Amino acid sequence: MLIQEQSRHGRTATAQAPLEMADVSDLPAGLRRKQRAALPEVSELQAVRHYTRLSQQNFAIDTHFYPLGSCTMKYNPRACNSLASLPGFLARHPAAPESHSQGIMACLHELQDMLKIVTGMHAVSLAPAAGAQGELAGVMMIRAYHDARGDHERREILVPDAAHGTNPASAIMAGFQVREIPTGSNGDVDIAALRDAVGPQTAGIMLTNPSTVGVFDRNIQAIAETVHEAGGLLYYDGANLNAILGKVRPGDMGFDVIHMNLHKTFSTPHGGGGPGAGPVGVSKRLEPYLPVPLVVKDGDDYHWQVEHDRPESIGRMTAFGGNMGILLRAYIYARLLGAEGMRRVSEYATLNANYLLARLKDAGFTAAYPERRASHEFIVTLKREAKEYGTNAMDFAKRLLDYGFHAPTTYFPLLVPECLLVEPTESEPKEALDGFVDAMTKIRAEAQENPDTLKQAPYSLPVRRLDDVRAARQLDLAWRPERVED
Amino acid sequence: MLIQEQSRHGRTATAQAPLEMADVSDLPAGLRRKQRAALPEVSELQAVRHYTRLSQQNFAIDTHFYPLGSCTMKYNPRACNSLASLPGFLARHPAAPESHSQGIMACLHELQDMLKIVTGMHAVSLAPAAGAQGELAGVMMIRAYHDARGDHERREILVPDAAHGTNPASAIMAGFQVREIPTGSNGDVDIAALRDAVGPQTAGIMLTNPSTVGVFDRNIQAIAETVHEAGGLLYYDGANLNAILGKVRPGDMGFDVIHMNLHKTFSTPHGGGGPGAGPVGVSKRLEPYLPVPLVVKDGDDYHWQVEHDRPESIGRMTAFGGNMGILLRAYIYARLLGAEGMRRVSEYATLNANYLLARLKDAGFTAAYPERRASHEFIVTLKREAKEYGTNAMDFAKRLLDYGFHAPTTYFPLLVPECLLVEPTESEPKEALDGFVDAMTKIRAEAQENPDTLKQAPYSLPVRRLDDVRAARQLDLAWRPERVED
Amino acid sequence: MPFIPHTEADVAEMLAAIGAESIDDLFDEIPPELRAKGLDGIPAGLSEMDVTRLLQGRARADGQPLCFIGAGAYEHHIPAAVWQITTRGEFYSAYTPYQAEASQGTLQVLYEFQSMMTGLTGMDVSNASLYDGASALAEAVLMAVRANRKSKSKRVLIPKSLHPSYRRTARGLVGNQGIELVEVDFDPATGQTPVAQYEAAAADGECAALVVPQPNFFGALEDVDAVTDWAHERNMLAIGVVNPVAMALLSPPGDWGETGADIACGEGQPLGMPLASGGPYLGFLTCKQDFVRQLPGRIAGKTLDADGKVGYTLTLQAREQHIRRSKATSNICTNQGLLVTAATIHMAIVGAEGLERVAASCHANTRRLTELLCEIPGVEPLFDAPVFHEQALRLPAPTDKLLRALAAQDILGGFDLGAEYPELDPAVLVCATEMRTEEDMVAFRDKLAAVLSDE
Amino acid sequence: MPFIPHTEADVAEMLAAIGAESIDDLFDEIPPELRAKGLDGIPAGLSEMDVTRLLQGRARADGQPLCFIGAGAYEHHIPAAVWQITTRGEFYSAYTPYQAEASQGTLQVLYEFQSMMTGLTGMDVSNASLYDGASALAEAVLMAVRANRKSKSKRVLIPKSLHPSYRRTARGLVGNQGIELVEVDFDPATGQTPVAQYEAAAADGECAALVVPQPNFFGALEDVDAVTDWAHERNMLAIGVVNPVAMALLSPPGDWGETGADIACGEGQPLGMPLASGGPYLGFLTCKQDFVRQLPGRIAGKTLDADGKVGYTLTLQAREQHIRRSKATSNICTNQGLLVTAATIHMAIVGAEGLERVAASCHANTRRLTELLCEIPGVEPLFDAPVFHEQALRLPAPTDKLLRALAAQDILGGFDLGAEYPELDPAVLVCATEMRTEEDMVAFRDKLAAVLSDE
Repeated sequence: MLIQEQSRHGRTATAQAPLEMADVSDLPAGLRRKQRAALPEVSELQAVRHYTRLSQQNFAIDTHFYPLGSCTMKYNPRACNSLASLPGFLARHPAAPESHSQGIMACLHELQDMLKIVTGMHAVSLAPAAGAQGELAGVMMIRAYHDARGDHERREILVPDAAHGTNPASAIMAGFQVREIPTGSNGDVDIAALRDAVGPQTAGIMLTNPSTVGVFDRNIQAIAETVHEAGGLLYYDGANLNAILGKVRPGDMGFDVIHMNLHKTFSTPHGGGGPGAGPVGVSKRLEPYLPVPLVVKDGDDYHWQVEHDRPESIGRMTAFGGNMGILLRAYIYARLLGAEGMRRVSEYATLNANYLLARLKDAGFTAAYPERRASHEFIVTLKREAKEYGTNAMDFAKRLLDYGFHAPTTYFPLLVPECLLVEPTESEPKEALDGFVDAMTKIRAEAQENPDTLKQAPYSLPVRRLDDVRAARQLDLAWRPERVED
Repeated sequence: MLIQEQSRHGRTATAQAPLEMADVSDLPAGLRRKQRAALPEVSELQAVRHYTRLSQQNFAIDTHFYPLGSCTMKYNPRACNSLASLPGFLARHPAAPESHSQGIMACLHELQDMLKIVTGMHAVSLAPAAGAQGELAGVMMIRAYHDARGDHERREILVPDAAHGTNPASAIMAGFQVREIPTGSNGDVDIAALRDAVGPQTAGIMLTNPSTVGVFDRNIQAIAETVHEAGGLLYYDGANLNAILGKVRPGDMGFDVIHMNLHKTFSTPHGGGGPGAGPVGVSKRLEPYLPVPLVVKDGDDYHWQVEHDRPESIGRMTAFGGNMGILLRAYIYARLLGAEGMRRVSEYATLNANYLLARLKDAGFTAAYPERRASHEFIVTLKREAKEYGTNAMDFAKRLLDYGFHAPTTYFPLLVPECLLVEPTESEPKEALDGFVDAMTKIRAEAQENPDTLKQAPYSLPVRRLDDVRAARQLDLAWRPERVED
Repeated sequence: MPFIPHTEADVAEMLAAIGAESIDDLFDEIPPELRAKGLDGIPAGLSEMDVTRLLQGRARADGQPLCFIGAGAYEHHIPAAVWQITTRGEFYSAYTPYQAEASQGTLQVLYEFQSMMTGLTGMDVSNASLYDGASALAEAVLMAVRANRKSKSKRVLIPKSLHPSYRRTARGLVGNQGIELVEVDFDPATGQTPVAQYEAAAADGECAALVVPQPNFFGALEDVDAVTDWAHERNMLAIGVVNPVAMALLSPPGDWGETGADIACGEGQPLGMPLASGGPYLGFLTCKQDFVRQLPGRIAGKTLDADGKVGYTLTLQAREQHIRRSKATSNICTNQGLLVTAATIHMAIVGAEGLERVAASCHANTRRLTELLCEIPGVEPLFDAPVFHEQALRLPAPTDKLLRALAAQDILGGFDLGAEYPELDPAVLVCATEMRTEEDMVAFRDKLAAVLSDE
Repeated sequence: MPFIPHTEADVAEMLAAIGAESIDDLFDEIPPELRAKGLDGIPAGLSEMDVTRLLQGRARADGQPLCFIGAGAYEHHIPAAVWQITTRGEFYSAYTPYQAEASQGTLQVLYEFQSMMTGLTGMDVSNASLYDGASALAEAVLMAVRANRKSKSKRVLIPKSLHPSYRRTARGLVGNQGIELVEVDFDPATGQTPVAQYEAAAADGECAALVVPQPNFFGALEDVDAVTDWAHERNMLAIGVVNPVAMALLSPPGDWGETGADIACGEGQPLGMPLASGGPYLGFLTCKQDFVRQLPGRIAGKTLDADGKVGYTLTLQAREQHIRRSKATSNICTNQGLLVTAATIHMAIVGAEGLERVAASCHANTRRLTELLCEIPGVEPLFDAPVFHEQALRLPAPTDKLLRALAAQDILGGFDLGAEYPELDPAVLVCATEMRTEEDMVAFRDKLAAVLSDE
C-alpha cells in the first residue's frame, strides 16, 4: 500500500513543523496556491512503519551478497556515515566563508591529493556529482583542450563496443560524435580496428581498463601510443578502478583524463541509486580546464578556486560544487584503509573474482574469456544453458534471488550473449562465494529438470516476476488523488 | 546461523580496536588468561549483515501493530533517540562534577517536577532502573516508614490476584509476606475480602488502577480508606498510567507511593526487553526514604543529593544513579507532548481500547467485563472458542502473527480463562484496529472450519511454532566452541 | 584486515582452486613496466577511533555559526526519523533497482516520490531525481529544445534574476550541444523579470523555451502566469524553476497561466537534506505527460507481477544510456536515490500542512529580519516587489568587509550580491528560515549595527 | 496531533461504534471528585525543532572535558556500526520476546550474548542481563545464599576493595531479606584483599559466600585463585565481580582456583555502551551449570520448531515473576535488552583479538599516565601491587581542590578516593583508556603540575 493510500484528510504529524501557521497575507493572492498540495497526511508512526517495512523489501549489501558486475557492491563502513554526519559538517552552508570551512577544506584537499596519487594524475577536481558527470567533465575537457589549440576538427570520440552506456552518451552531451571500436575475441580491444579508426577527426578514446568484460587490456600501451600519435587524448573510465588500486595507475598507462566513481572504489553508499561522486583527474596539459571548485592550500590556509580564479575551466557541474557528504565519506574510507589497505582492496577483489570464476568453471559454467585472468569481475555466458534448457540469463538471475543472492549484472556488456557479469568484491568471505556456486549449480540442475522452475522465478520475494512491458505500455508513473469535495 | 558459526580463526575487523597490541608484560603471568576468549571472529560486514538480517526477524512497533496488553507499545518518537544521543550527553562520565553536569541535571530536575505533577505526588526520585525496581524501591520505602515508626509488625503486603507478577515478587524481595486479595466478578477489588484481610500486620497494598483487567476500580477511595485506617500504605503500580495521564492522579486517589514505567507511558524504547526506567513518587511522609540520587535546585544551580545528604534514604538502586539515557528520552517526550499532549495520550488510548472492544464484541467475541468501560486496555476471553473449537488463546495468538499482528498478552491476568489482554495504545490509527478485528474474525472462522489451521500456526514466520518444553528440558543456553588444537 | 574477511587459510585454499601461487600472480597480465611501485604519499591506515578523533576535530573547527544565508540552500528542521530510516542498510547499501523483485522498497519509494513531486508542482509526471537543481535546469533546457515540436531553435531565454550558479552550470552543460542561453535583464526597480524584458531579449530571433524562476534569486515573486502565457503564444515551452517548500504556498507551475508550465525543475534540498556544504542534494524534474519520453533520468512505474499483484519497476528505460547509449536522453546513470528516500520520508512526515507552516514561518521570519535590519540607517530593501523567503538589502558600507566582521562573531550575514551583480553593490541577500528565532535575528541586527558604527 | 493519528471523522465514527457521546464519557467510571482538574505546571508542547534547540543547548552546556575517571565506567571506542544497528526499529521498538516466533531476532541475539558472556567469563551459563553491575552483584549474592546447599548462613563476605557503590547498592537490595554483607578490609600496603583478610572477617561465624573483584576498585589484581580455593574449602560459594574488557587478558572466573568461581557478574558497559552519565548500562550474571535454576532474569534457549528447524525461545520461565510471582528468583521483568543487543554486536565486531588490544591499550595508557603524573613531586602510587587499567595515586594537596581546579580547565582528573576512603585522603584513582592520547596525558600532567605549583 502506498503512503498516499494511508492518507486521511486532517491527519498530521504536527510536532514536525512550527506549531503555528504564520501570517503570510502579504503574499499576493494571485500567486498563492489554490488547493493544498497532494502530499500524504499520515502520523509519524505510520510513516516510520511504512518506510521501515518498505526498506525490508530491498536486497542490499547489508543484507545479501550482491555481486552486481561493474557496480562494486562492497561493504560501506558505517563509520563513514556517522563521521560525515557530524553536526559541524551537516550544518555548513555552501556559501559559508573560508574562515568557517577550514576543517572540511582540509579533508577535501587531502582527498584531492590521495586521488592524484592512486591514479597517477597531475591534478584532481572533486566537482562532478557522479561517474557519468565525471565522464562528461572529462570529455568536455578534451574538447576544451582541442578547441584551445584551434584544433576544431577533432569531433569524434572512440568508444569500445564493451563500454558502459554512459561513455557514448557523455560524449554526445559534450558535442562529439561517437565511433565504436570492436573488442577482440580475447577480450582486448581490436588494435587493428583502432588503428583504422584514428585520424585527424579523433578527439580521443574512452576506455576502461580492466574493461567491462573483466580483463586487463594487455595492449594498453599500444592503444595509448596509437591514439596519442593520431593527436587524440585518452580518457579513463574509472568504474573499474577497484581492480587495480595500488597496482597500476591510469596516469602511468598514458591516460590524460580519468574519472573515479567514489561509490565504487571508495565505498560510499550506493543508496538505491546514488548519490555518487565522480572526481576527475587530469594530466598537466588538461589542468587549466578542470571543473570548479578546487581546493588549494596556501601555507596553512585552504582556499577555494572558482570560475574567476580559473578562466579556462569548463565551469561548474552543480550549483554548489559537488556532493560534499559523499566526498567526506570517501575521504574517511581512504584514511581508514591507508596505502596498505588500498593495495589489499585490489588484491582481494581480484582473488575473490578469480576464485569464484575458477569454482564456476569447475562447476561446468562457461567463462566468456576462459584463457584470461579475471580482474575484479568476470563474465559467465549462459548461452549453452539457453540452448539446452531454454532458460536465459534473466531466468538464472531471478532464480538466484530465491536463493538469497542478488543477481549479477545481466545482458551487459552487450557483446557477450546471455551473460552474467559477476563482481564479488573484496569484502565478501569465501563462504559467500561458495554459497553462490552452490546456488548456481542447483539452479542449473533445476533448469535441466524443469526449466519452468526458473522461468516462473522468483517465488519468495514480495512480488513474483514483474511485467516490464506492461509498465512501459500502460504508463502509471504517479499516484493521483481522488478529488474530494472540500 | 549463529554469529559464532560464521567465525573463522584469524579473521578480524581490525579497524575497530587500536592497531597495535600494547605491551602488557607487567601483568603477572599467573593472572593472565590461558586461552583466548571464545568470541566470534568475523568481518565488520559479516556482523552488520548478520544483525541487520536478524533484526528483520522481529515484530516491533516500527513494523507491526503490537497490542501487547500491559506493555503500552506505542510509537517511540525518533527525536527522543537522537537528542538523548547528542555527544554531550553520551560522553558524560557518571562521576563528572556538577560543574560539567548542569545541562543534564536541568533535564532531570524538570522531569522530576513534571512527574510530580502528573502523579500528584509530593516528591520523585528517578533512580530505579525499571518498573520492577521502582516497585521494590516503593515497598522498601513502605518498610522503612513502618520501621522508622517502630511499627515492626507490619510485614504483610496485600496484592490483588490480578496484579502483575512483579508486585508479589518485589514485596518478597523487600522482606514482606504477600497476601492475595480476590477480584470481584465486576473487575473491581473485592472490598469485603480486603476489609477482612487488613489488620495490624498490614504494611500496605500494591494496586494498579486501572487494574490489569482493564477497568478503573470505582471503589478506589474506599480501598484507600480501608488500608489507611488499618495503618497500611497504598502503593500504586504505575504500569497503567497511560490510561489516566492528565485525567486522574494517583496522589489524589490516596496513594502514598507510585512507580512509573517510563518505557510505557513516556514512550521510551522497549528495546527487545529494556532498558526501562522506574521513577518513584511519594507522599510527604515517605519523602525521606526516596532512593538516591536526587537532583535539587538551589538558585540557578543544580546539585545531586546522595546518601550522606539523605541519611534515611533506602539507598541507591544501581551503582550510578539510574538509566539516564532513558530518563532523557522520557523528558524529551514530555516536552514534545506538553500538558495538552499528555491529556490526549489517555484520551486516545482509551478511545482506541473502547472502540476495539466494541468492534470485537460486535464481531461476536466475549469481553471479560462486558458491562464495564475499557480503560486503555481490555480483556477478551476465548473460553467459548476453546470449548467449541478446541482452539485456545495461544492458538489465536500464533495465528495472529500470520496475519501481520503481534499477539495481545495471553494468559494474563491469570484469573480470566483463555484471555487476551489487548492494549492498542493511542498512536495506532483506526485502520489498524479495523484490520485487527478483521483478522480475529477470520481466525475464528478458520477455527470453526479447521481448528488445526490455528494449532499449527504460525506458517509465515522465520520459524514454525517453537517447542518450549524441549527448550526447558534439553537446556541449551550457550554455543560452545569446538576446541581446536592450537 | 579492515573490511576484508580472508584468513590465511582461505587465501591458500582459494589460490589452490585458481591454480595460482600468490595473489600477485593474479595481476600477471598487467605489463610489468606499468605495475605501480607504491602509493607514496598515502598515509598509513588509521583505526576507526583515530579517524573519529581526526574528523571530530575538523568538524568542530568549522564551528556552527548562525546562518542567514539562503541563496538556494536552506537550513530547515529535519525530523529525526528521516535520516534514521534513510540510513537503514537496506536503503543505504542497495543500488539502482535493476532487479525489481528484490528492490520493491526502493522502487515504491521512487514511485511515491514521483507522486509527491507531481503533487507539489502540479505537473503530470516526475522523474526519480537528477544531481541538483542546477544540473536539473540544464537537463530541462536540453529536454525543452528536444521536445519543442513547434520550433527548431536552439535558443533559450534565461533571466538574470535566476540563481547565478544555475545559469553558469546550465551554460556549461548545454553549450557543447550548440544551445544558446540568452540572458534576460531584470527590472532594476523591482528585481523582477516581467514579460517586457523577455520580449526585449527575444527580439534577436526565435527561441525554443524560456526559464522562469519562482521565487527568483532575489526572493522576488515573478508574474509567472503572464510569462508562461507569453511563452506559449510564441510557441516556446515554459520551464519553471521552483523552490519546493515555496510550492506549499505558491501557485505551482502546473497552474501557471492558461495551460501551465511545460517543465518544472528545482532543488530538492529543502525537503529533508542538511546543508552539508552543498551536497549531496537532489534535483527534481517534472513535466507534462506529453514530454515523458523526453524526460531524462530514472523513472519508476507501477505494474503487475505474474500473480496480478501490484509492484513497481524502472520503466521507459529505452530513454536511458544503458540501453540507448549515444541516443539516450541524457548520460545520467547513478542519480540521488538516497536523497530521494530522505525527501520522500520527509514529505510523508511533515505533510502538506506541515510544509505550509514551514514555508509560512520562513517567510514571516525573513520579513521580521528585514524589519529589524532596516532599523539600521542605510539598510533598506533593494527592490520594491513582493518577496518570498529571501530579501535583498542595500547596505551602507562595503559588503565583504561587513560580512567578514560578522563572520568573526559567528554570524553569516547573507550572500554578497555585489560579487555576482556588481551593479547592485553594496547589497546582501538575507534569509531567515523557521530555524531562526527572534533572539537570533535581534543578535544579527545588533551586531550589524555595531559593526557599522565601528566603520 | 503529534503521535496521534485520529482525524475528527475517525473520532466521530469510533464514538458511534462505542455508543458514547464524547471521549470524556469514556472516563465516566472514574469518581468525578477524583478527576484531575489540570496539569498546572506542565509546559505547553514544543515542536521537535524547539525541543532540539533546547536539548542541543543543554548537551553543549556540559562540555566534553578530557576524562581520566574510570571507577567502574569507561570511555571506550564504540564502532559506529554498533548503535546504527542497535537502534534499528526492529530492535529498538520491540519488547520482551514473549511471542518467540515473531521475535527470533531478539532471541538469537540473547542466545549469542549468553554464549559470548560464557566465553568471556569461562562460566557455563549466562542470563540475558540485569540492570547494571551493582544490582547484578546484589542478585548474585541472593542467588549464592539460595544456591549454597552446604550452608544455611545468610552472611556473605564482601571486600572493601570492591567498588563502594556496588557495596552500597547490594546492601540496600539484599538487606531486607536478612542477608548480612560482612565487610573485609584490604591490605593498606597493597590495596589487595588476600585470603588472610577474608579469614579475619569470617572469624565471627559461618558464611555462605564471598565476593572477589578482579581487578578491584583500586585497579589492584587480587589473588583470585587462592581466594576461590579458600572459599570452596570453607563451603562458601565464590562470586567474581569482573570487568569484561579485562577478561580479554586476565584469567576468567571459570578458571579461578581448582574448580573456578561459582558465579561471576559485573558491569557490561565497557562492551559498547557510552558513558551516558551512568546508564543505561547492563549487568551480566553467569554461573556454573548447577545453579542455572537459581539464576534470575531472562534466559534464551535453543529449541526446535514444528518442522525441526532450530529456533530460540525464552526458557526456564518457571523461575520468573510473571509465572512464579512471589516464589520467583527475582522480581526482574524488563531488563536491558537493547544494551544486550549493542554489547553483542560490539563483541562480534571487535572480536577477541580486538578486545585484547583494547584492554592492553587501556592498561598501557594508564601505566604511561602513572609514569607521567609521578614525575610531579608528591604524586606517587598509593599501593604496591600489580594493577590493571586503574591506578590509585597519593597526592600532595587536598584532592577536591585539585580536581576542581583541573575541571575548570576541562580535565576530569580522576576519582576522589578520600571521599569514599577517608583514610586514604588525599588520593585519586585515575584511568586512561585507549581513547586517551599521549598528548592528552601530557596535558593532564602539565595542568596538574601547574595547579600544584599555584598552591
